[in-house]
Amino acid sequence: MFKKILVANRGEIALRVVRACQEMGIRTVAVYSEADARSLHVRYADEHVCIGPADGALSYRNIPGVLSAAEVTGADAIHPGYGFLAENAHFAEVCESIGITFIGPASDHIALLGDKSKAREIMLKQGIPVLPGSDGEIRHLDHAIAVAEKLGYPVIVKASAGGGGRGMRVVGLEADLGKAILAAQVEARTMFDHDGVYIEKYVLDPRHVEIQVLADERGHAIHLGERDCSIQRRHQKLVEESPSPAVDHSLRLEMGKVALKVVKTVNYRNAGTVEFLVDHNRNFYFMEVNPRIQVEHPVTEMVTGVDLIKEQIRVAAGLPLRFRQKDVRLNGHSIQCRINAECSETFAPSPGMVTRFHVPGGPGIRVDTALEATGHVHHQYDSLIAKLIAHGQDRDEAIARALRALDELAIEGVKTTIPLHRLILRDPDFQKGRVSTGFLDRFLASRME
Amino acid sequence: MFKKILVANRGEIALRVVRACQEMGIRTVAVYSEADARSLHVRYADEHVCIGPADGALSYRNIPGVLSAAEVTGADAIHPGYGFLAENAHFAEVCESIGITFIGPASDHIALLGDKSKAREIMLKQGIPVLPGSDGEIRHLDHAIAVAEKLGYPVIVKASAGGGGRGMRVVGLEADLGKAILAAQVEARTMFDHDGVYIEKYVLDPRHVEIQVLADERGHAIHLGERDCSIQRRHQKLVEESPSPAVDHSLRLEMGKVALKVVKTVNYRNAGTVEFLVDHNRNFYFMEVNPRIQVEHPVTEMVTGVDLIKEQIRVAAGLPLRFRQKDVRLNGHSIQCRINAECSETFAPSPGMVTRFHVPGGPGIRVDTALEATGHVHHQYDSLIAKLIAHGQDRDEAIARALRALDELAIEGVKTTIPLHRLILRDPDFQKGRVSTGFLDRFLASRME
Amino acid sequence: MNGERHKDIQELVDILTEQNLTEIEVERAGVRIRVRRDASPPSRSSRLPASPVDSGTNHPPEGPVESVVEDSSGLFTVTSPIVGTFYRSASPDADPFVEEGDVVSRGQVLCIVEAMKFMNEIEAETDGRIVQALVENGSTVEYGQPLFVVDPHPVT
Amino acid sequence: MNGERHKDIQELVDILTEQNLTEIEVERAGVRIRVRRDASPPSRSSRLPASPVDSGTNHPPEGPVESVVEDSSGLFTVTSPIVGTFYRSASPDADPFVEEGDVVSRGQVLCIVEAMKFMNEIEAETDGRIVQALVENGSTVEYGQPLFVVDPHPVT
Repeated sequence: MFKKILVANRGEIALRVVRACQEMGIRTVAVYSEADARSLHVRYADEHVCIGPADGALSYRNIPGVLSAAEVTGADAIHPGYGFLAENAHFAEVCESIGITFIGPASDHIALLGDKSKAREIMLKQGIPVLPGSDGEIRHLDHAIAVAEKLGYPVIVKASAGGGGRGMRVVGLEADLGKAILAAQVEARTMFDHDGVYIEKYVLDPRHVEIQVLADERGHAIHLGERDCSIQRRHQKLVEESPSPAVDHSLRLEMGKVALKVVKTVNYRNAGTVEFLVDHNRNFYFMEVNPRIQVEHPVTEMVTGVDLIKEQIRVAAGLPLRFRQKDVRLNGHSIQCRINAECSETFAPSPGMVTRFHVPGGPGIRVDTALEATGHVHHQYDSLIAKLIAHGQDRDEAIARALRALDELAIEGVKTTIPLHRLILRDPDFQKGRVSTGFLDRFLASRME
Repeated sequence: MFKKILVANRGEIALRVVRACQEMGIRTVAVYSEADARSLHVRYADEHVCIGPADGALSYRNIPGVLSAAEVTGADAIHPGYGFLAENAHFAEVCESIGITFIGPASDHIALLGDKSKAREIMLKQGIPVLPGSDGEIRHLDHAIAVAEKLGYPVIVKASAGGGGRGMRVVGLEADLGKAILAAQVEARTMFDHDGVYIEKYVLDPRHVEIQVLADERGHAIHLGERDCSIQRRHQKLVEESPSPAVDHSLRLEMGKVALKVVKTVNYRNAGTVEFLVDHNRNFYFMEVNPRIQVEHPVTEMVTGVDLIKEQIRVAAGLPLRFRQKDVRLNGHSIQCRINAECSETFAPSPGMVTRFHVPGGPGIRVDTALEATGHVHHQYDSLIAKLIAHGQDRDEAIARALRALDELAIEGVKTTIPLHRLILRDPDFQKGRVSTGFLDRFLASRME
Repeated sequence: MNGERHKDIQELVDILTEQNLTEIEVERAGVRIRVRRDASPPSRSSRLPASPVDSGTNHPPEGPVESVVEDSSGLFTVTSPIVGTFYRSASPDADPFVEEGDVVSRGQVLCIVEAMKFMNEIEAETDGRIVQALVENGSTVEYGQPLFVVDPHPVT
Repeated sequence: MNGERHKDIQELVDILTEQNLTEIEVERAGVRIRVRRDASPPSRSSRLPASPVDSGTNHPPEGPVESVVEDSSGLFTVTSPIVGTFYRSASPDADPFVEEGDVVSRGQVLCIVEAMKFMNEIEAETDGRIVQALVENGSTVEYGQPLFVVDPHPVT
């Protein structure tokens, strides 16, 4: 097992990793930017090294800085969390080359899975259900027009290197296709330095359902059920839950089987998420693999009892998985609300000084946050400031507990999405589990009227 | 179901009940003393009524005050929590007589089980294993001497009306017997207004293991496994866990069967706890029934997923239990640390103003507290200010999480037992599960050296 | 700065905290000490009851109250010693025990608070004049709730 | 400001911080001291790392630092732009690049910080005299850690 793990992240996920290490008896090194000098992840870690100024590009994304910190502190592994360097294949490769374990998949897996178009092709060949679309990247407009015509509109143009909703355009008419491709290419070139795009059939109002997988170095892989992340705004998830109200036991078996086939196809290891779209007829389509721990991982932890960060560390250290598929049992239901420092109406970020912070407690409530009674929300970083996770014997109890806890959660000084979460969780359609990726837009539009 | 429940308590248990009611959609009425005007249980409740001054005898134990508050607010049930009026048979009887549901057992059960000597006799007749002892109360010294001689020293003298370690004396020699009986009688008369005592064989260094039971009005009863509460100081529990490291599946089956027999013998209803002593040879002896929810109930909730307060309310409303014995599954392990506002060395109470309060979060951690970032710990009330409950896949993980969370838990302004909890949970004997009711005294003595 | 001064300030800070003040200024023998705190007092939860209590018991809980309180103006407040229903007269048809402006003497019944079917007579604890009756007939009152304002030294 | 006064203020600041105040004013014998803070800085955790870092990287994190910082005394501090190992000379046998008291000119190499096998030469950003060398040879330095104090206007 590792002696010392450097946590190359900040905020709640850095704290999450530090906590897991403490519980495993592994020493931790926090790296931090000058803006985070007093952050909890720094104070809770055994050691801490300042690696740069507030700008994340010069600190948390600063590869030489992170690696120097690992070197001078003698860390033997690095946990990247999510975001920042988590899906940077180059970083993972440098770690491998200097003998520091990158806690995640191998660098070539990150590179492979980062190319969405290529990953889609590989899965297609293996008989994994994917949405009908172009055969690889679009070569020219005529090619695109031909593909789209065959698929039937609407179609979606996607950047091969995209992610998180960036570099995507839905096209309803042939006349708009050229413009959409150009826009997606410009966005992809700017953000991902690669402007290849591909086209897929656009599914109207699907659910976003993803399967959590875990694979060890020996090729043993299991899945831990699904998460329903259909409550999204501009592809940013806001509420996640497990199990999905739309997935029953037989569909779970089927999707789990396909997810494990995806894992096997690329010989994936460590924790990962296989994302699917599920349509109204219970058809599901492979979208992509997220080769990292995800923001919404706690809902899976709550229903399975498995500590995913600890399993990531164990697997990265070469240990075999401790359980088999049949040992995985889903108990009850869990819902996570992402509390962002944003105006709950305009979604404008709301950085600033927190003047009061009271977290709820009691049965079935878990809060993952790096905030304190007095603390700053910095404008340089992601607006996620707390994850409120509720668990109950069933979905109704989980919702009731989440609502009760949202009422108790008090954050003053910055605006938050708490009011919006309250409204969503009280919405009759949400309460009946009738949600899709279009839910939130419709919900917000109906509130504007 | 009830429309409105009055919570006749304060602090964390009042908050616990308010939360359960909110999750069930039941309105709540908080009663409070003047000292608690700004307490969380008051602010979180739908309605609140001041019923007296800080002195608990004039407020939370003030039966006319509590009942007037129920009357003027139109509450149809009262939850007594633990302590204060929870085991007051007269209060339960008055509630019954005026048509307000007392959420707990019937008043005659409280009265019956409050008489420890009589309860012991009844169980003995039903073949429930009890410790050998006197046949009813001691009539005179010669009687006591004869009983003790037959049992063999050491013996323990107990007040029939006693509880919580009051009115008990261990006697090692015949010469000390008379003095011990007198002392126990004086204590019992002062505290319980009844000076009857009885004698039992004294078990050296046993474990305190108790079985949580739930019974509905139709006589259907289940048990929810055991709690090990052997870490005690002067009969005050400090650390509790479930399952017990000393109880395996077969012993659990056996003890559960006996606990349900106890329930059936007195036709008990609602939630209750059957307390046993377990000796080194896995023999177990009935001690008493606690006819109320207990401070340590969360560890049972963590491993069973059952919300005991909600079940109390459901059963009191006449609803049948929702599950059978075979539906009860124990998942993982849970440990609770009672954080008291006391010096962790002298155990002197430490009331005062809390100047900083930071609660831990993350996976497997639950905190039940009515404290806030700024709040008072009042000298008039119990020193319990927070319950830190950890859950893990196994006992080791539960301990590791509890320790991690104890390090994060920050309470400034008053002294707390946090340092002591850290030491106990790091103790090698504790970590191996080798504990008994003598553990803490030996542990404290060894630290004094 | 000497320990004496430190102790002085600590005392002021304690007072500030206990009394929930924002500023104290003390000047003495050429020494002036001012202590200020801007932080708002422990604010109420953002989750105060959404709807006021139907039964009227929901006046917000404030600091402790005494059964009889003298305020800075020299007036006394008679407060309820119990929770119950407040009546200004012995029966629906009867006249109120007292009206505003009435002069009362110690021991005189001012009102009744009914709790658990018991009629509790609330008596004046001092001679004086009723300046104000604070509670409507038939309302619910809590422990410590002000019922009447009494001027013990009325200008006659 | 003399040391005495400084101590006084430090004490006031400590009280301010501890008690989370915004302002303290003390006047005595013609001296008036007022200490004010408009927004309380987030207090440190009571749970600072139990044992200091073995590698010496554990100087407590303070507020932001610039690569070159001018303090109120007119002196400059040269800080490390990267995380790494600090060397005062080009090789173990060589003389230090600079000694305390040396006059240096802008662009002159002051030390090396090795990171990931790269030797990063840290140069003087201004002419001046080395007042103090703050870090031991071979120590680990973090981003922003002060390395040298430089007087840009030495009295010659």
